[in-house]
Amino acid sequence: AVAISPHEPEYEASQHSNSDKAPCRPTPLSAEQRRFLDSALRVNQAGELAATLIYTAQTPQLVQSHPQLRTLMKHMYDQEAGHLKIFNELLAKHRIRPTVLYPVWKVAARTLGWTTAVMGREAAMACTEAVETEIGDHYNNQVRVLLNWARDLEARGETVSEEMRELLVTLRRIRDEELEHLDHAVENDAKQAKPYEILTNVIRGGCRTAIWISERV
Amino acid sequence: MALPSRILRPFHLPSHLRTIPTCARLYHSYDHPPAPPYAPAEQAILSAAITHIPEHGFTQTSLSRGAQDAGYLPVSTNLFPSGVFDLVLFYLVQRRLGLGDAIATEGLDRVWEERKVGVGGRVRGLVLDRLRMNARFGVVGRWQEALAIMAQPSYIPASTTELWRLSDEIWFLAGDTSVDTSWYTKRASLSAIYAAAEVFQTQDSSAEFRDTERFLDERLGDLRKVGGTVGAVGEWVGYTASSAVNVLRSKGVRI
Amino acid sequence: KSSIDPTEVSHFNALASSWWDPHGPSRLLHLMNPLRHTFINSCLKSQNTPSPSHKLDYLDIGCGGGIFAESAARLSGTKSVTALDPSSEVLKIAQAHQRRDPILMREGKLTYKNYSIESHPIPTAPNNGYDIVTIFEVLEHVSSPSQFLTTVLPHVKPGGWLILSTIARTWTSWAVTKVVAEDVLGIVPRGTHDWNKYINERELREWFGKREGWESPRALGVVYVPGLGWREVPGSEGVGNYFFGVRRKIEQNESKNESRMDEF
Amino acid sequence: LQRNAATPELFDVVCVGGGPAGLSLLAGLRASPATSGLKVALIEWQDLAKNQTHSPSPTVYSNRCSSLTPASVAYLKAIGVWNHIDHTRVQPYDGMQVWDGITDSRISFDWAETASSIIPQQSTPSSSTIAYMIENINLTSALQKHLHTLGGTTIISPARVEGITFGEETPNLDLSSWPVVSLNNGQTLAARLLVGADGANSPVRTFAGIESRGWDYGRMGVVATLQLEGPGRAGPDHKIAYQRFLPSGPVAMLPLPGNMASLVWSTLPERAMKLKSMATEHICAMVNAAFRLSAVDLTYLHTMDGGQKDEVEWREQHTRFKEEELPMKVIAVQEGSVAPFPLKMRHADTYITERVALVGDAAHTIHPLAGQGLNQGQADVASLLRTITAAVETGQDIGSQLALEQYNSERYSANNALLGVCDKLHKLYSFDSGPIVPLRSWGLQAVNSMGALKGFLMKRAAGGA
Amino acid sequence: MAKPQQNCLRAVFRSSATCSSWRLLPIASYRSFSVLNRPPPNYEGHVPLTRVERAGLAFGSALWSFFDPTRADLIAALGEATAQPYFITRLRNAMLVSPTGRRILRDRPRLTSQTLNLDYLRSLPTNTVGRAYITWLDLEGVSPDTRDTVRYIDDPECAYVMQRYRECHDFYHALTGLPIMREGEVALKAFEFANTLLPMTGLSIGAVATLKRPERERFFSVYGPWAIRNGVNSQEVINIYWEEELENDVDALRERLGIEKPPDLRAIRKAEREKKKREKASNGSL
Amino acid sequence: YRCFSCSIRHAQQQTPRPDESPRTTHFGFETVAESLKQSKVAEVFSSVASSYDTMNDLMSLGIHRLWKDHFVSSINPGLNPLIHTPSPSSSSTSAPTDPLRILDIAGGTGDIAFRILDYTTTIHNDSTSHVTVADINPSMLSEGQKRASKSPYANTGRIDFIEANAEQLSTIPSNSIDIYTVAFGIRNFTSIPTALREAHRVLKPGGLFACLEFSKVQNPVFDAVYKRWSFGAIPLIGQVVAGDRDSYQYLVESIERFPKQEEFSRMIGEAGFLIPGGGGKEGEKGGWEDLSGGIAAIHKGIKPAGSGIAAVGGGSV
Repeated sequence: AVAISPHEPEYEASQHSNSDKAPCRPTPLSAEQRRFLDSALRVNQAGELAATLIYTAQTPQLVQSHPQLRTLMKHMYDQEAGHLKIFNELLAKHRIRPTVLYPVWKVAARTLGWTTAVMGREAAMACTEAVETEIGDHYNNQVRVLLNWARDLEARGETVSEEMRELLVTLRRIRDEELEHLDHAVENDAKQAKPYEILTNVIRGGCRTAIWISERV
Repeated sequence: MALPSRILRPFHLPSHLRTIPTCARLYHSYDHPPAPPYAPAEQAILSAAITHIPEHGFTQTSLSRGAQDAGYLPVSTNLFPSGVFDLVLFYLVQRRLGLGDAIATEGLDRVWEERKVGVGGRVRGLVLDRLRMNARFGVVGRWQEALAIMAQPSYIPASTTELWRLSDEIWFLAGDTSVDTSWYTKRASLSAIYAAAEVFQTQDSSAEFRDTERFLDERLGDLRKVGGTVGAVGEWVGYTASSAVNVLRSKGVRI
Repeated sequence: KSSIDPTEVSHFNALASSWWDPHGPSRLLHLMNPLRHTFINSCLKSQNTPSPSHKLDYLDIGCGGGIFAESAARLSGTKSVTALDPSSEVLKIAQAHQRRDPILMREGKLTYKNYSIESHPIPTAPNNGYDIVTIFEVLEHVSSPSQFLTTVLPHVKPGGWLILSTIARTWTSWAVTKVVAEDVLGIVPRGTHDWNKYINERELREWFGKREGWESPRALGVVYVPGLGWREVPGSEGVGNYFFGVRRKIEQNESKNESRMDEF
Repeated sequence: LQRNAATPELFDVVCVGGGPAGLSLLAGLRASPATSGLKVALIEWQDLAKNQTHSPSPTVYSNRCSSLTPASVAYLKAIGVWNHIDHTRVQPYDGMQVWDGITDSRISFDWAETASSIIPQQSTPSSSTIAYMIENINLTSALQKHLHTLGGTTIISPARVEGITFGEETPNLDLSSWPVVSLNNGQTLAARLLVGADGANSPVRTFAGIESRGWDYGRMGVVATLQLEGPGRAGPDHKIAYQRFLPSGPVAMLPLPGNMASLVWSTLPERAMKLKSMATEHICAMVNAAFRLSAVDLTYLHTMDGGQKDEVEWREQHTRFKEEELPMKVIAVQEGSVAPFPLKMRHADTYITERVALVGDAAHTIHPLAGQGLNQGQADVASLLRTITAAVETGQDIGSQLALEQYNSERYSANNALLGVCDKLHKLYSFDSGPIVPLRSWGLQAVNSMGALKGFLMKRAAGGA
Repeated sequence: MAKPQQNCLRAVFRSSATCSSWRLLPIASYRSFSVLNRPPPNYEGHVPLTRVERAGLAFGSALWSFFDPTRADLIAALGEATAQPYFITRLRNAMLVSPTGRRILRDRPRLTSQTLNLDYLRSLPTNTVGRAYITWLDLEGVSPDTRDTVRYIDDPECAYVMQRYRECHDFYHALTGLPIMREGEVALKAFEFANTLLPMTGLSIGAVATLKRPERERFFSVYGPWAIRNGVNSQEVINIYWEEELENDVDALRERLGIEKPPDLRAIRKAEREKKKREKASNGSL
Repeated sequence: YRCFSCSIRHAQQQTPRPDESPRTTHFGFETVAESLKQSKVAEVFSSVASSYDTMNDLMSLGIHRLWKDHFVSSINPGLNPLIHTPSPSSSSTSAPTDPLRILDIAGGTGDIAFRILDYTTTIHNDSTSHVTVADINPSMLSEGQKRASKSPYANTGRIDFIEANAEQLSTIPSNSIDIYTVAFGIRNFTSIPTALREAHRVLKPGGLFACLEFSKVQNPVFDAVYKRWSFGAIPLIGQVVAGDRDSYQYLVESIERFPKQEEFSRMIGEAGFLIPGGGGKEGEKGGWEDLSGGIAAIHKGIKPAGSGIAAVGGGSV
């Protein structure tokens, strides 16, 4: 399960050079598009919250037995906290409802972080690897959908709105940082975790169900 | 998957209620402004009908008078599936959307900036503005009729959703950017407080609704107190839990 | 025939990476280390020579990650420490860890040798042996202890001390070290100890009794209490872990000792 | 090891912060033979030399005082600092009166009386002191003098810590786990053990990535040096400390030599500011009122723009209180000694990480109602000293977590308990109505009447909780 | 207990008298304070009571005054007996909170015919407080000196507060315009209870049971709600410095305090009586 | 073709040759030439005219009476003279005091017409409003006239019967009708869009088009049960009670062929009417009201005032 899904979707949006075309008034988003954006950003916020809490729960245990890990954990935590801040701002700006299960994800993330940390350094890194793969795929799908929209808009001759373009760029950057975490985890021998197969599959399954639920609730 | 969802369909709202004109509650986009909630004809008839409310109240008469003013026939009021409730809902939606304009016109943003009014103060100001709108449109005397209409079982979901949207609008305009569980508790409590204040206003006879204002301040005070206590208890529990864990760690327990 | 037991060496290599992790598998050794020094001090104090001002030379046999060797080198009363361990992997860890402390990097303070005691050069004159020779948690891993001890004895300077710590071969030690420590709690990695190689304190005392030139054997039992760490329990030598110290007599005719070798 | 700008100078112990805790640790290290071999350094941003030449006039007392428990004094004697202290400015007291401002239920500690009734074989009455009032400056200058006599400490002051990073790994020396402190005067010091004694928001704690949890009480502590009308109710040699619990917070009067006394009044922020801005005669009236009048009157007095003095006189005629159980009247306030400071409770998650240890305010900040802030710091230092000595004697690396574990396990739970007790006392006494008020008064009354329990409490307090 | 003995005891006891409401009497001295050796009075005419005596006084005076409401002294005793642990101190604290209240406590003015120049009051313009007070006194034929002195409240200041409340009672009549007949009195007592929370005013609302049916209906429909609403929302009436308000206009004062004037009870009753008379006359003539 | 049923069987036996005449429409499950449909429908109704009510009772177990009552009350016809005094500000074309002109299409037996009249007189005590009942089938009309003569409105001149085809209401001037109702008739029209356009023509601006018609049952389980009932039992009862199985067979089939709710609502919109309740914009469904889970449905449309642009009347928002 090591093959990381292709970073760049096959179609790279043509650089938005056609700003010279008369920027006609962008048509209102269809209800379908708004529903997708609404649930996508809500899920992303929940995911980033979980990621930050996993790292907070893991750090004390790991740092106590492996002091040299402190700088890495801090770096990864700061990046995740940055993502959470971005999504919090987006949710507030676009008046999107946060997930109702907010406290549930907080408890779940902390427990996951703590249990994997107790199981040792490798298990914690394996947990990070599993979570980051899942989140990486999730962001990829979102970026792909947005690219399709952008392509359709350009096909219809309308300019892609600033908002949409910004979202695309942010999602891409965050996805790359998540995959960078993935590489860090693998470097710190996430693969040597004892029950590697079971652990990663359980965690990835857990992430998928969490994402599925958060999209709906 | 198709069969079960189709089986469930009949249990949802009667079809005509689903068409309650709403600005979609989802992703609020700035570059793609949402479509206006009401069709032009409905807009004309309903806004004309509002001018008759002080005289005829929330009744079919106001509606048909409004239709006539808008160049339609009394019978055109069939355009509104739930009849008078649509008028009530239209009034609520217009006032909610009107709040944003009120800030722009009165330059409230600047005023708040200068006086460095916090989010709590802005919420209070917006709630009072909204309550004064009821007075400005001469609806206060008639509002108990509207409450009766809204209390009918089949209209309760629609009216509570509208109340929730109003509280969300107020929190948004007041600049509240919290997006965690407090997002829900804030809107729920503000909805309750606003509804209570509005009911209080219907029987408030004091000049410029001074009593309603005092009532609102008391309720907001209660909310702050309760919020403070809950926050303090939560903070204390969190601290105690983490200090227990720290003590165990200091004793060498590997947690 | 070298006294190295191949299975033992590979076992300690696996342990190497987490040797200095405070909460790792070798935490128990780290916690026991201070008690070793107190025992050594009590032995030194029990005799007037060597005098307290005299700087001591240490020889640590089977030093593993260098837990005892480093601590001995840091002591103010130490001139030099030589530490031997057959496992190259764990010695690399020891040398890597040595570089973390400037005191240990001083000239001649602490030297690691990657071979066993057999290949360590026997001192030419009795007086340039080592003041203190330590064998901690080694005896129970050696295939034939008496043969091993005979090779160690010449390295002790007359008046110097041979200090060792091992585990008594009793029911309680079997229950504690094998069942509880290895299987149940897993604080000690499985396969570390082999119960049959445990040596009782009485056997050691007899063995040294028969040897000429060795006097005033001293022993002290220690017990590990989870949560509180190791505790000295005088008189518990027969139960589990214990320290054993014996001193080499200062005599005119030292040569007599080498000839007598016997097996037991 | 020659030292150029690049390679930092190596130290065994680098202590950041020259407060009572830091100085006492270094004095302890230099004093005890086992650790005298360690190379130690002290970094302090204030100019320590200035304190050394501090020679106060007998009637002027600093408003920053603390009460030292017998345990702390024993420790200071052990490291030989006690005789450097200017004993004429230290005031032991052996009586304490604590009462509830709403119901006036009272508990009084008098060592001589309780000692004789419970523990007959109690040692000589001379150890009947509950605590010693001492100015912080007196303690720190004594510590400095002692450090100076012991020598061997590199004191760098005034110097500010610019940043703390990890050392680098060179082929023959791996300092990657050693914290390197770089100062504003360009000096860099590598510490085998970096001790953070640098106050509540400690840069060392932030470097170590240790979080400090707790909350602000929303109260301000006002300290002041007061002159009373007399040496004390039971004469100059039996001084008594007074503490009254008001809903806005406890007000305490701690005796200083002669007619002087030190005030610690925890109150609401706006009241603290009001108090600071009052004329001295009104401050005296307010302090007298704080010990005598009812909470309602006090609230009103704080709203008045002036004329507190005669208002207090009038209200005193109509309030019933027993003068002999209260502190003597305040007649003057030492110029410029009225100073408010915010009260908060903080506790670090742990006191140690690899090569870092926290002591004193850097590790915990406590509500002053029990006056245990300084004592906790000294107890931390005593425990850390024991830990370092044990490590040195058994040749361990004093910076390793294994060596420092003993300090953390000894002090963390004890400090946590004391922080909890003071916090709960503060919360318990912040009610001014409702069922809790009679309950707590009954409880206080019960404890006061049970000699044994009171004796136990006093020994715990004296023994340095 | 002869007077001289009281004086010498007073010095001893003063130092350990405990009066503040929450204070638990120091256990040692409690046992000694019993009916036999009563501690010295704290002020002129003070009679310290044990709890049992206080309960007995309260119960007895309540019962008796119910059956014979004219006994004003019993009502006064009931007031003092029940006010002690919490209520009078609450009222005193309410005065301590407001500046005018503190001025009253400091000056301790008394409202008697000597202190008030009744003739001057009569010369005041009609709608002033003083004039309303004096016309009301003349109308009811009552004089300001008929108030009893306070005896059973321990704290001297609290005693003065009770005395002040008692003397201002007539001003409350003037302020609210409620007549002295039983219905008016009950309505005013309801207003005072809502405002000062003294138990005696609360208990005397019980007298509404003795009213006739139309009066009772009128109380529960008009005057009761008016009393509660105004009593709670308006400022503490105990804090009015009546001596300084004499010249002010009654309505302006009422406005300042936030009290609505109740419907004029006397007019209603007069109208009712004529109606009844006319009815009797009409069916009589049939 | 004397008996109607044999003609159908004859048609079915013919192999369904692609009919060369260009315009065909459906007749039940058959496709027939448009011109032929009208005569066939006329035949069906003439044979069932007498037992029309029994037929409807059977088709809907008697609920159709409730549907019709609900239909009329939801339209809420009638101008209460007290309330509707002419308001000077209104710029409506017809002065409100003119009597309400109501056209009931395919209402042969006058079911809807009498209910409307009862409603206007009792609820709004408006005794001036006038109902014109139009139907293509003379026998249904005569049945209606028989009933009208017995009803209280016999000689009040408030009801008259005309024979007209819904797709060419030549006798009715444009913009003259306030309310255009059609109950259970529209599914028999040959071309629904033309009927709708005709309705749009005759209605005054702001006039109301209201249609009550059998429709598609929403809940699939309920739908399955209802289909078995309508295809199995009804023709059988028709045979037993009215002795005419084929007419009932046609009626049941025509229900099945009638466009579903969303589609019919869209057709009304396309005919130029305003659809109540958001008009299906924004992907929101709306514009009709299901009765008894969708067995029947009420569709409404308002003719926009002015030339399609909503005349801005009344106070601005």
